Amino acid sequence: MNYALLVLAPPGSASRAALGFARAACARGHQLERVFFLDRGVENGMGTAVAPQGERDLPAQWAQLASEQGVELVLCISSAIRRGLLDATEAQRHEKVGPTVAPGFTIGGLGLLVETCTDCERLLTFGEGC
Amino acid sequence: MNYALLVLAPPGSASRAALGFARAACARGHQLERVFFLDRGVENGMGTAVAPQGERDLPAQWAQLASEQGVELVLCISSAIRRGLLDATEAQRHEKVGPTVAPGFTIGGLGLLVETCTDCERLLTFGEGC
Amino acid sequence: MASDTPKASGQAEPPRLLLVTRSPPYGSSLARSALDTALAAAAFDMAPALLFLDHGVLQLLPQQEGAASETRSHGKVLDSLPLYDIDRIYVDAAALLHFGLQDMPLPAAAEVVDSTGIRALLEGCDHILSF
Amino acid sequence: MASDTPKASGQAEPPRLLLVTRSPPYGSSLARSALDTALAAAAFDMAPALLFLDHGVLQLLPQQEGAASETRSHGKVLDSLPLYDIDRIYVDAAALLHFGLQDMPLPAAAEVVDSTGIRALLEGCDHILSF
Repeated sequence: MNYALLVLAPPGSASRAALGFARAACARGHQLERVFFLDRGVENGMGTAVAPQGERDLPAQWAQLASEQGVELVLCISSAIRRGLLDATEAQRHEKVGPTVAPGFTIGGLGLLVETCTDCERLLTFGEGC
Repeated sequence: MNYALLVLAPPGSASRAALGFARAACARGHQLERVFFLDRGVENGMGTAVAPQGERDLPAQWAQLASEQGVELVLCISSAIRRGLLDATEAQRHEKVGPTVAPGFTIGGLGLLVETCTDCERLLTFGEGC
Repeated sequence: MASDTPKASGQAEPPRLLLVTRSPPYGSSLARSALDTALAAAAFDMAPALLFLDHGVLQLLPQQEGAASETRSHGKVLDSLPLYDIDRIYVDAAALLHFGLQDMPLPAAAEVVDSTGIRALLEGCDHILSF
Repeated sequence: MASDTPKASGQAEPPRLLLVTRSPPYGSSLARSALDTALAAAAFDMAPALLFLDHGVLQLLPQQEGAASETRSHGKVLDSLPLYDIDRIYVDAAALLHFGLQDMPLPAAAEVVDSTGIRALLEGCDHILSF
């Protein structure tokens, strides 16, 4: 099966569930093309966030999965920049420090989400209520 | 009257209400010692956030009020660093880009909130439900 | 003659893309993110159907003059949907009843659907995005 | 003899600092922020009273083994409150009833309060922080 994920939930149990699903799908040999992070979901890609002691560094774990399995991690650009998640280009454009997006994540438009809908066989949403 | 504010709400109507209250209190000659931002409230001090067109730049407006009226703007340190809001010291300590905290804001411990409780005559909370 | 019969929801062709929006227009930006996604899909020639479910029906409340600015702009985006060929709008009948909004004016394209209609929508479409 | 009478809530000295926590233990970090603030206040010799109101009573549910980790750690912090001299814990009677939790075991220091008791607490204390 060719999967894609839409993550709307900020770091927490629902986004950990998304990461767990992504790992399980890859482990079973399914294809995971892309994870699109939208709304508060983009907070999972905050590169300057420091995980509290004893908690897992979610952006690093997503990035590890992405590099091992060739998964594309895309943060919705409008959700991202209003929350202070900037790649090098956006940081320069808006004259802010950066990049604040975690390694392994890129920024892209909602068109990529629409493209994902049509390209994959199944797209699962992970929202606040999981 | 000697006021202080606790802001728990992220950028949005409740935090705009807090800013409006702060301005009105200062305009009427009341003293506003400190605004303490806790939990998602710290997101009001995100220096890399870019306000969408047509929306107000909340961190800049808080900073303007602070410099004009001598108000201290403090972000709770544990709420801040887990959300990627770092001052120069924290950015260096955790080897991240920074500072990502907006100008005019500082980072401090919850002890400052406790101190605020005892020092001011009235402390108002602005939460998610306003 | 049969070809002139107005389409009922059970007979309309199932939408390729269905966006389900369950959040109220305040307290989070999820309602707005759903509409932004709808507009983006329309721009990519994939105008979606929209289903306002649960608290999502509160997005259809008439906008108050004094309302918070994000609520006002939400209403403007809703009004613009037909311009983007988003003309299939479904509204959860049970939620309208729950909130006492049975008599609320709805967008011209809106169709009120019961649980059977909702199930048919969810099962019939190719892709669902749930906000 | 009168001095030996156990204190009832109406007779106890009003708390200087009252933290009101109204959020469930999931879905946001507000419940945890309230407890963090309680521990900080205790560290500054200002041990607060805690009032679990509305959905806040759900924070007192026994922790499930399989529960999300943030919920488990919330339970641990709750258990540690007496060690920080936070021994005045009030629980909203109406909310317990609403959620069917009248028979739930409560922390040893907890006292169930009705609306009159809640009003007395809110009016009597010097400072309120509401989460």
